[in-house]
Amino acid sequence: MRRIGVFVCSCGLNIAGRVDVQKVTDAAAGIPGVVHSENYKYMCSEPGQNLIADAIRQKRLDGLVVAACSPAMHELTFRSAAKLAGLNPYMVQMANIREHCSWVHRDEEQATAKATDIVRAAVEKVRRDQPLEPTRIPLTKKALVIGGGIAGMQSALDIADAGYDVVLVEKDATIGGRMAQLSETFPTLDCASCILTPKMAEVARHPRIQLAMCSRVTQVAGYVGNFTVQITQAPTYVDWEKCIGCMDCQERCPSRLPSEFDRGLGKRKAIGVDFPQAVPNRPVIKADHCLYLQKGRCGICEKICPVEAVDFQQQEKVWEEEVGAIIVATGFDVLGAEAFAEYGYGQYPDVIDSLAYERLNSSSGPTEGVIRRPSDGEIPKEVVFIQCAGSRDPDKGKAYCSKICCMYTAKHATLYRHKVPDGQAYIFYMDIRAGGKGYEEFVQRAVEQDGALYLRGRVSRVYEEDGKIVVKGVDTLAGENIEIAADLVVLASAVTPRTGARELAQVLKVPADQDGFYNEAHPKLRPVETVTAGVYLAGAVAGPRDIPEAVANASGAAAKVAVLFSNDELENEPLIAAVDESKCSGCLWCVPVCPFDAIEEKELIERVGSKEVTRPVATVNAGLCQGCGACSVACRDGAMNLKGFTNEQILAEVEALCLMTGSPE
Amino acid sequence: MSLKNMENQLIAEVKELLESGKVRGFVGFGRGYGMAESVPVFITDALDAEKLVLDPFCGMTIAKYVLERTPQAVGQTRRPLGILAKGCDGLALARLMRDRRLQPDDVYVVGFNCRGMVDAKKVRARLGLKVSGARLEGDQVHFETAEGPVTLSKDECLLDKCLACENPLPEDCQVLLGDDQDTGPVGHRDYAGVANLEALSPDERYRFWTRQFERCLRCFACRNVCSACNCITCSLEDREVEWLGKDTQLSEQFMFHFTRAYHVAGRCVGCGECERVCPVEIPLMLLNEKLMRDIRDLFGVCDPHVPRETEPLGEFNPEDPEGWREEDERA
Amino acid sequence: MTARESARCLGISLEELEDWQCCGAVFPLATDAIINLASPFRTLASAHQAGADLVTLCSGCLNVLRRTNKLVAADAEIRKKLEDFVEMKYAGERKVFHLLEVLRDETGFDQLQKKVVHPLDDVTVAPYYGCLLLRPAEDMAFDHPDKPVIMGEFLRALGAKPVSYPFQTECCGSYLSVSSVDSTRQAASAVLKSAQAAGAQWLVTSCPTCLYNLELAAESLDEPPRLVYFTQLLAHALGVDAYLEENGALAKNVMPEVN
Amino acid sequence: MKLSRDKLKSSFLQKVAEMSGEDIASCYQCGKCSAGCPLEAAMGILPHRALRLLQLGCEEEALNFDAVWLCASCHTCESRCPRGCDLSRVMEALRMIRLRGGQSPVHPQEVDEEILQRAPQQAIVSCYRKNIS
Repeated sequence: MRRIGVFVCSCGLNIAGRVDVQKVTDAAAGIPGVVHSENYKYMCSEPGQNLIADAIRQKRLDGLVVAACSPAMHELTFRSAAKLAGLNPYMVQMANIREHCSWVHRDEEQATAKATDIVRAAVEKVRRDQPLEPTRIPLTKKALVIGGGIAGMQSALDIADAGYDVVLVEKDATIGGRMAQLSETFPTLDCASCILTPKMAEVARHPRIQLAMCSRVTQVAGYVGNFTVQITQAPTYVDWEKCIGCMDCQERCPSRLPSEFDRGLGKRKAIGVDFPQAVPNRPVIKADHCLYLQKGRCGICEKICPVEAVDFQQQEKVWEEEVGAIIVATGFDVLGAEAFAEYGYGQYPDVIDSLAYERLNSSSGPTEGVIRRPSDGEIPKEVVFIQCAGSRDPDKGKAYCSKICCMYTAKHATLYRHKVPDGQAYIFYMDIRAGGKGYEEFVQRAVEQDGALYLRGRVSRVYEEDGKIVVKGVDTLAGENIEIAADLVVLASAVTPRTGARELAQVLKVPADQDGFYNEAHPKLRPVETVTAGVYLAGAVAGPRDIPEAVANASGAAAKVAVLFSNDELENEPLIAAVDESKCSGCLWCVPVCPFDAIEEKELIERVGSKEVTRPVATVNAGLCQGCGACSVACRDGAMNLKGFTNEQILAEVEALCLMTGSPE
Repeated sequence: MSLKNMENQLIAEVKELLESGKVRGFVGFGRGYGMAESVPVFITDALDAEKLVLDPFCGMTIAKYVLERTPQAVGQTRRPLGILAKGCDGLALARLMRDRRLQPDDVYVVGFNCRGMVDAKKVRARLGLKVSGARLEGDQVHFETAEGPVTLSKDECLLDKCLACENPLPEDCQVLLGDDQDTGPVGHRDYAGVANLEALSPDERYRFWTRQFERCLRCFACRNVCSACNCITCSLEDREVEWLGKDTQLSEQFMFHFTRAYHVAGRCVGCGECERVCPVEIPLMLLNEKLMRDIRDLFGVCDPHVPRETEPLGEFNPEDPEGWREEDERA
Repeated sequence: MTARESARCLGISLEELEDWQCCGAVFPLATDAIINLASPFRTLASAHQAGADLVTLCSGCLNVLRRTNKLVAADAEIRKKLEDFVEMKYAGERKVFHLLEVLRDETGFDQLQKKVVHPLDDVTVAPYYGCLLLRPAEDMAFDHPDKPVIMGEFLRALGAKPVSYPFQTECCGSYLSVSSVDSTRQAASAVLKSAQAAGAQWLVTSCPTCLYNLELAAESLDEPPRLVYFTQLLAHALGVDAYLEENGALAKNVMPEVN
Repeated sequence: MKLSRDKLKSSFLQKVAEMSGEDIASCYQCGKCSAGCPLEAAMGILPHRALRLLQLGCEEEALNFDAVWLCASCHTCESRCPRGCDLSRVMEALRMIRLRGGQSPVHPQEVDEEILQRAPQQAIVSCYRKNIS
């Protein structure tokens, strides 16, 4: 017979305000098998935990029910306390009388009765709990970082500096990501390149970082500590081993195309780099625009290359890497503002998005840092910035706030005034969200010192008239409609996940929200983890982030990886599914319902009469199983059970609840 | 081709199969105790092939008989067992294979294009006569009775499952008897019973099912005959976990029938055997059809009774929205 | 008249609905103003009885009928009330088209082009959509609410040169021309000026109220674009107007001369 | 202006919400409706103010908001609104409440004869429907 202790927490007034904790404690004492029952104001506090430890020792308890909050909150706390006192941590059961009871009920008598029933059910479960031991699995101390922007680079550097190898996969030909496109950064206005390019160089020469450029992660198998990752590298048509980066090829290439890096404002060559500071400083051929690859003519680059590095025959390359942890840092895109025809984006060349404006500002950009409008190269004297272009717009755009636009728009207006002192910047805004350190001051400086005129309201129409871009908006503070004949209009388009982020989420088995941003394991307490163990998030993949946040995030994720790698073996959560092979009929309906691909078929050899026969049964991969229980629900013959939550235990709980002895008449 | 001709072809075929050792045995129908009744037979001797019959009374779905005689079950070498299969047997065999209780080479299927089978109960009720034989012709069935020939329309005398049958020809047969002309559906599943049931108020429905389940003897015949109920150990007889109490309280009766229905939900092939074998005539197909229709409507599966590789209730899809979407709630 | 003859010329058979009545001119926006739906409902139900879909030549009618049709199909409660009131059964079975849609989807603008006998040789025409054809976009599903193309394509088929100008989807002031002439004049002038600035010689519309409002505004402008109804252009291009003239049709139907 | 719970939960607000079918609280006063309104100049007060007055529970002010008579139901506001709120329906609700209360800005006998002669039927019918109870 189990010796069970019940510990009822008042949680200050959180529970005691609605539930008569003493009554619950007394009722618990009467349940068969309960040899100890007490309550305390804060069971999770140190004195509270000591009460539990003392009781375990003195009363030789071998099962605990802690009637308190949600297991998500403190199950780990009480398991650790039990373990310290010598009890198997899996002999602890939380009875959630806070979220499930005191917080959602008004009537004290009924709430008390319900709390008692919840405790009774938990006792019945603990009575059937079995001590569980974690299994141990080896791990590969090498990390994969997906995305070579500022977040990915930071993660890679931190992990590499901690002494572990990193594979950094980047889809483009250079690392640097979005930040490489920026001119200056808020709120300090230091130049993005000045702080980014040294980091890029550091990543490139770090002996523990292996770069996989022009590459994508196409398959992921395995589980935390033991992932097998397939990487697919697109052909660059240049042998980077041979190439010395002289860029003669770029110089001589006759084919030009709009530069994606410059948001279409400038041109690039069919062979070459995105920008002069690219890392690695190696050219690629854009196959769609290469005269040789398209029409079989030209081939100048091949002829003039001093080291014969051009290789038109190069093929896609696919290889596998074994890694123990994965950090996703795929960053963001901006919403195609074409959805907002009223802003004239795509229709008028002088309506551009904010990334394009960054390129206009950049000294390595198409105008070498002079603000010129795209249509005729004139210096614009009246510039209108439209914030929330697609953000906070559930009807046609995105419901969420893109978070970074308020700040970069203030920066844009400031930089504009610095470069065009006699120009005027107008900013249509909804609310200014400047919550970071020095942010509010920065916005105020844009208003007071740099003369940005903030207009509180949205723009409804943008159209061309007499060579000007007419912007019709409103200033709701004045209660007046506003019309501005502008030279340039800049849209702060909504931040969205990178194209392809959803597909990658499926490959990684990480859930994403409706907008395609990846979900954190817990939005507050586990912001850089995902529900898939061993997969971490850094930067804008989980939502709009500015640079300091993305970097902090990236270091956080790297720290999680370093902690993981500090173990020589991994302890596996024992609360996983297990198959009773004698009952398993081998239908394997559990396989397709498993979100983690943790169930496989195995051949079971059995004796029937005098003969040996084989039959298929299910088997659970302990490394992959996350204990979600979907398989045990799909299993008709009851062969699949989740340890710690067996069918028998759950039925016992249900039965205890059905008695409803705690209920008032 | 008439059933009589197919019967001759069947006998010749089975004789050859057994003589050549291609099959270990054969499951088909033989003459029953009364004249208008054919019962399953299992033969292993080529000489017994003559005992096989194929007439309008071979309505039972016999696929599950194979299960107890698979190589796994009897510990024998992998030599297939022959079976005579109508459309519903074909679906039942597919069910067993999808549930991996049967390998394709465990069976040797002799199929035929079934144009519907006679419901002996309906005939008795309608004619009240001793029927000695029957012949299908178009939409009609001609009976030989002690008082001379009588003709009924198919609607009046076929099994319910045949009137709802859209898959009369078994797929994946090794041999097909007759020629496969006129392979269109015999009937159509219109879920009329489900609609009637849904027209009742929740209270009326509760009373209806109470009246039905009260009668249950918990004989398990419905489970035993069902090709979708094919677990090695039935969870309802689990000794460690008492899913189902042994007493005959109404709540336990409900528990039994709901569990049965949910365990076959999305997997029922609509053969109607459960209802046919029920000694107290509980309309179990009504429950099965309700779930079938819901699966059809909720998951957009047009033929929920046909086993398929990925089943709507047996799949994890990361695209599934978390929680309910507004549209779902409205629908 | 112009439309019917043009349609005949294109092989579309249009039948005038017997005993037709006004659609009510505006779609009632208050959720409880069901009575105002009775008249469009009756029109739709009559068309259903006659076994035909409805074609309108007017943006306003299209707006009212199409929205009523959608509402009736979607809202059983309102449908029941209307059915009881009008004593006709109708559940949104029929479709409501604008003639432009019929020309685009049934005839095809390329086929229309082949039938043109008097091409509007390179006259620059400003298509004017206004509100009712396009908005609310979800109900009307007529064309892109901000970047519509159908009239431009129509004009091109007739040999004209459509001009693009920012005010093509702005409101002309609508029925305010009866109660508040000045505000209409202002709104309609903005449209005309915008078309004028884009170099339009003519401006084409598909709504009588728009036409009227624009005519009012044109009075106070120097050399405003000529205002025409789209069916007039159609009839002229197809050479139907000569026929109409012979049959003593109204002078109003006849095309203005090109400047 | 004094605010109170009673004011913010009045039956009048309920009525406007029901008649318009729109969620008044969804408006965050970005003014995009006003910025695009083709008749805003004639209205004098920007139309988004109507929603604000309702959010503040100002029954009297909302019912004196004469810009409602100048709304042409052109739905430009609706097509621009990021919150999917149809201001023209709210305008109609306010208009209907006033019409049903016996107010009418237009009197058939006072309409200019010349307008009645020239204007198309459609315009006249529409105007009467919107402005006469």
